[in-house]
Amino acid sequence: MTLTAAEWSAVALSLKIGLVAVLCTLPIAFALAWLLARHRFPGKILVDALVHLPLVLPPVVLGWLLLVLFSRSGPLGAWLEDWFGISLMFRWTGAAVAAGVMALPLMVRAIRLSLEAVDRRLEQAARTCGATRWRTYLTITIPLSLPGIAAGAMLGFARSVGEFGATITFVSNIPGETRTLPLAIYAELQVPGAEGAVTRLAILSVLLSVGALLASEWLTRRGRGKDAHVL
Amino acid sequence: MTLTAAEWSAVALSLKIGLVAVLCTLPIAFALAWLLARHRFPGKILVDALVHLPLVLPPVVLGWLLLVLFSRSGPLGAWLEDWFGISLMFRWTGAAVAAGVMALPLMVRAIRLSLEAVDRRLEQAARTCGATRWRTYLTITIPLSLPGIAAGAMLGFARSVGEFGATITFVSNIPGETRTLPLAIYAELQVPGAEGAVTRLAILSVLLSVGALLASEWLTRRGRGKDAHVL
Amino acid sequence: MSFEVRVEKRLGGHAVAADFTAEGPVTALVGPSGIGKTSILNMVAGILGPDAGRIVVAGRALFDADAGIDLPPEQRHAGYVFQDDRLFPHLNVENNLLYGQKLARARDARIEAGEVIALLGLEPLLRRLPRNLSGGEARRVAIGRAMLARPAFLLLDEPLTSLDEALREEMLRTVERVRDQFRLPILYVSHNPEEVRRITAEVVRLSRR
Amino acid sequence: MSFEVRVEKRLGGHAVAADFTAEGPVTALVGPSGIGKTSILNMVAGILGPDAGRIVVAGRALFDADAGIDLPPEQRHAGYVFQDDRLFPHLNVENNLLYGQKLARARDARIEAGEVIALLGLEPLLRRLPRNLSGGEARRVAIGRAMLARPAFLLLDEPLTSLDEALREEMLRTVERVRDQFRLPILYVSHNPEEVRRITAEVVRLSRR
Amino acid sequence: GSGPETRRGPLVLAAASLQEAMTQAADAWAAKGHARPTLSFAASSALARQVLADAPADLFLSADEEWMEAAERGGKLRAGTRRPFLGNRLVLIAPANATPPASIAAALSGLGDGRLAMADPDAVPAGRYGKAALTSLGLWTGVERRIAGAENVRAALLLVERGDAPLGVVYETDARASRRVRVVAPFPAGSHPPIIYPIALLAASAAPEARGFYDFLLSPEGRAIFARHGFTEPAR
Ligand SMILES: Nc1ncnc2c1ncn2[C@@H]1O[C@H](COP(=O)(O)OP(=O)(O)OP(=O)(O)O)[C@@H](O)[C@H]1O
Ligand SMILES: Nc1ncnc2c1ncn2[C@@H]1O[C@H](COP(=O)(O)OP(=O)(O)OP(=O)(O)O)[C@@H](O)[C@H]1O
Ligand SMILES: [Mg+2]
Ligand SMILES: [Mg+2]
Repeated sequence: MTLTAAEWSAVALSLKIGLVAVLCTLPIAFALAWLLARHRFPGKILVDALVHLPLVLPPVVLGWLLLVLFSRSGPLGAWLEDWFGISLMFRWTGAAVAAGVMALPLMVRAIRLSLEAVDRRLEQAARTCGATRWRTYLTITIPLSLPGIAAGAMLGFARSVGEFGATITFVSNIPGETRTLPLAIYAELQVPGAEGAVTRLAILSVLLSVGALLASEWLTRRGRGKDAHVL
Repeated sequence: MTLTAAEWSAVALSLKIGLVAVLCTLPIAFALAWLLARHRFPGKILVDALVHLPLVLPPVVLGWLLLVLFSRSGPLGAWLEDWFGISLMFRWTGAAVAAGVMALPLMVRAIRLSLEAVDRRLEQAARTCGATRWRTYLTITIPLSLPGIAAGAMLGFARSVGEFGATITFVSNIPGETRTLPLAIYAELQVPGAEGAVTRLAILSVLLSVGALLASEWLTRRGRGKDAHVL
Repeated sequence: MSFEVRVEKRLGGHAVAADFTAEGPVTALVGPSGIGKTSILNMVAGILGPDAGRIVVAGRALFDADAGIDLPPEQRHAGYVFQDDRLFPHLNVENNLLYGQKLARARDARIEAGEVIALLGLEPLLRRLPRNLSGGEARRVAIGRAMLARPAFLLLDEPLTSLDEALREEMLRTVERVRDQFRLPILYVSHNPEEVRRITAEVVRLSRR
Repeated sequence: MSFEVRVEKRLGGHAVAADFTAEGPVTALVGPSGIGKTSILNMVAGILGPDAGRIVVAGRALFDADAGIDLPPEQRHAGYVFQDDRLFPHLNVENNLLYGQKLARARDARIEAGEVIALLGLEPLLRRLPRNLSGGEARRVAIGRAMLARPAFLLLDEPLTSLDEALREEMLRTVERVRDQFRLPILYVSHNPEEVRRITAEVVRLSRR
Repeated sequence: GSGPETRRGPLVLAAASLQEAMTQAADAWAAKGHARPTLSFAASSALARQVLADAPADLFLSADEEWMEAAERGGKLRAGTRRPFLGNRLVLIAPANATPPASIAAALSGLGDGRLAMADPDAVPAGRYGKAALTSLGLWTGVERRIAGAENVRAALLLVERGDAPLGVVYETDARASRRVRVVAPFPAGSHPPIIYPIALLAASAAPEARGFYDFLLSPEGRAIFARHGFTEPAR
């Protein structure tokens, strides 16, 4: 299977956007998961609901919300523009933001499940051994929740690779900049008789995520291994 | 906020389709999670990849695949028609199938994470107490993986409520039959200046899933409670 | 002949082996830490598969590599007090205690739930979850669960750990009663020579070769 | 004055309370199962907050409800052998043993890793994960980890459980050495009167009121 | 409301851009005492695929000829019922509050680093017409790299409404429906292939009044409803 330049570009973009989205969302997702797993506070159910929002709302609505927030006249967009000279509109960075937002609920849930399964008594043991709260997170909590972190990263990456509605609504379909695999597939789907091209692109998507799957399995297995001080 | 009849119908449909999708997918998701968590077999990575497919592929492609499979002339559609006289085309049942398929990867992952965290030694203890393999699943494994089952059901329900692309592609956008909240939102988005109606519908989606969130929290808490023989 | 155990098992780099035949009702299994006592109990209970050998308890073959016999744990009817308790964390004390009893087809109700609960002083704890128990309380629940599973024989892995003097005495007397009254075969692991001396004269000593 | 403990704590429906001042290096804490020995050790270690009271160890106030003192566990410098081991499941034996040592700013290296490992016979196990250890092996790692955390005092909750006679003797001698040579204050929970008698004359007996 | 099972109206699959006009037409038909047609709006591509998969529907209104052609080739249309139904015009739009440029060429040359919003020029019908028009006007190479390809015309309209794109290419019907955009200039009719919305009865059609509704839509009364929304007579 040889790829056209346009197909290559879509694959490379999907990979780049998926990786950036997952890596940037991971700390946020961990912080939220930790907040939800470990703390009780007024309005917790609201935070929880907010985290699920991107799952519940149709992607197009999410894309529209992002557009409203990040367009030059939007509150966040104006701020980004004024302070950092950054604009997400029509840029691959905007696509990464869309993908990250869509991946967030999946990542938070997976990490939260693992965090809730961590035996708090082991953290207490670490504290009595002299580890500060932070040190305990780094050396005990995070390694023990590695299965959830890996699963979350995997789900998030897969979701990013499949993300369509929010992306096209937020940053449009610009070849080489925001035309990821799903957007390329969409374009092909609009034309009768392009089923062959659609199939090729779909197979590329699947291959990308099989790669991610293997990486996450490897990560989980390594985490269970002998010398797993992750940091 | 008073709702129009059309809005009510979309809410009721979304709720019905979400519940049916989650309830019917749950046993399949559990079986797959169990297979992936507890067994090694050749082709495991393939099964794993297949489970992730609905996440990775753009929903429209999934919808098209479902259309091809379940149309009257399609392999599964012909079989359902011949043997059971059932057709999913343009029916709410088809929308539930689409929602279930899209929810599957999320449910499998969450359940799998919890299953992998279950201490196998407790299952051994149950066996020595006289519980058969099946009895052990019912009384030990399933209750102990309840957090993952609840989280999976929650994620799956939220995903069902937000499902758009696969649904409209597979079963069209038929008021009262397949026009769920996201499809109703899509319809409103076709009308310039209907942001108000879109917002109302989006809020309804969010309320639906906050309900589901509360239900799943309750289920998890109950599972940790005192008398949690679930079956 | 209560126990006939001849097994071999490789665990990691380590080899566990035993070969003994015990006549009396109670057989003590002693030996240095890490020699394989728990592994042998696990093999008798059916949750660890021997590489080779034969296990017969009270005339019933539970495992025989040559004859292809390997009964699943639930058909071996062991009452096993695990070294690490293994209480079911989602069930309260009462449901932990009754877990095995509920499952056994009323084979024989020689050991009564009420009696065991009273003996172990567990009444005030029946509604508690295992995570809220002290070490000795959890130990007592583990003992109670094993006794109430209507066992055909008992596997006790250092059963008196974490118990105070009074409870220890009570438990020893109970083991003696089970030994004398019901004549259930008992395989008893302990590091306490005094305990062993009191309960049986039949001691199997495992040692490194 | 090694320990000054005056605490109260409600746990579920149960109230744990203690009030004692100990002079000697080793203080034994005894009492029936479920009376609150482990809870008191947890309060001294700083992982369970007393409702009221005051805890002073070797002249250092770790907790004082009235003065608003409540040092976090990592600043209390306890060497705590938990009743239930609590080994870190993702770290091998070596990293479990060195976990505390790595964290302590070389306060004093009186207790050497090599020495502890040899004493506890852990060399062959250094690369093992906790889940592959026998009960007694895990116990030894827990003891080693506490001793190597460069503790200012020791909390030992039935430390000799699951150890065979020879290891028990070895460990008792080690405790005696720590007592005599390093003069670390030790709070020692045990159900074995003989063990207690050998190690100290200063016994705090908790009982139900 | 819809009638009982026995009086079920026809099921109409219609391109999403026809939604408002089509809904009014269905209302008008129902007002005459007929069972109200059930309307399903989606992208023409999705609807055509459903037609090709033997969907149990009665009428198909596509936003372009290609998908209708595909349905006909698949044998899914009732013979002789495929008709060009509506036409439309392509216009260049700008936000209502922007200063009006003189012409299409002037507007596009002032684009700067702004974006020209239009439906995907390689895929979506409106985008393909737009690309053809810009090409024949000799403007395409100048703006090719400034295109923001939207999912559909309405999404392109949204970008201009919000001012995120200073210019957009949409159908006249869309431009008229929004108060927040202003037409800079229409594209000359000859600059792109004629815009045609075809209609056809489906071979699978079983609803008794499908033919009646089809005839109503094609009647002067029916066409008048669509004309009020800016649709034109299709070019022959
Ligand atoms: N999964 C495993 N992999 C490798 N080695 C194992 C595994 N399980 C147990 N072992 C080793 O097998 C040996 C026997 O373990 P076992 O638990 O049977 O000892 P034990 O006699 O019960 O000791 P103790 O008195 O300390 O409880 C030990 O050396 C232990 O480290
Ligand atoms: N989280 C909890 N909720 C309710 N009760 C608790 C909780 N934790 C401990 N307890 C109770 O507090 C009491 C003291 O427990 P603790 O573990 O301190 O006892 P102990 O003296 O160490 O007993 P043992 O010798 O059996 O280990 C016990 O009755 C126990 O059931
Ligand atoms: Mg053992
Ligand atoms: Mg205790």
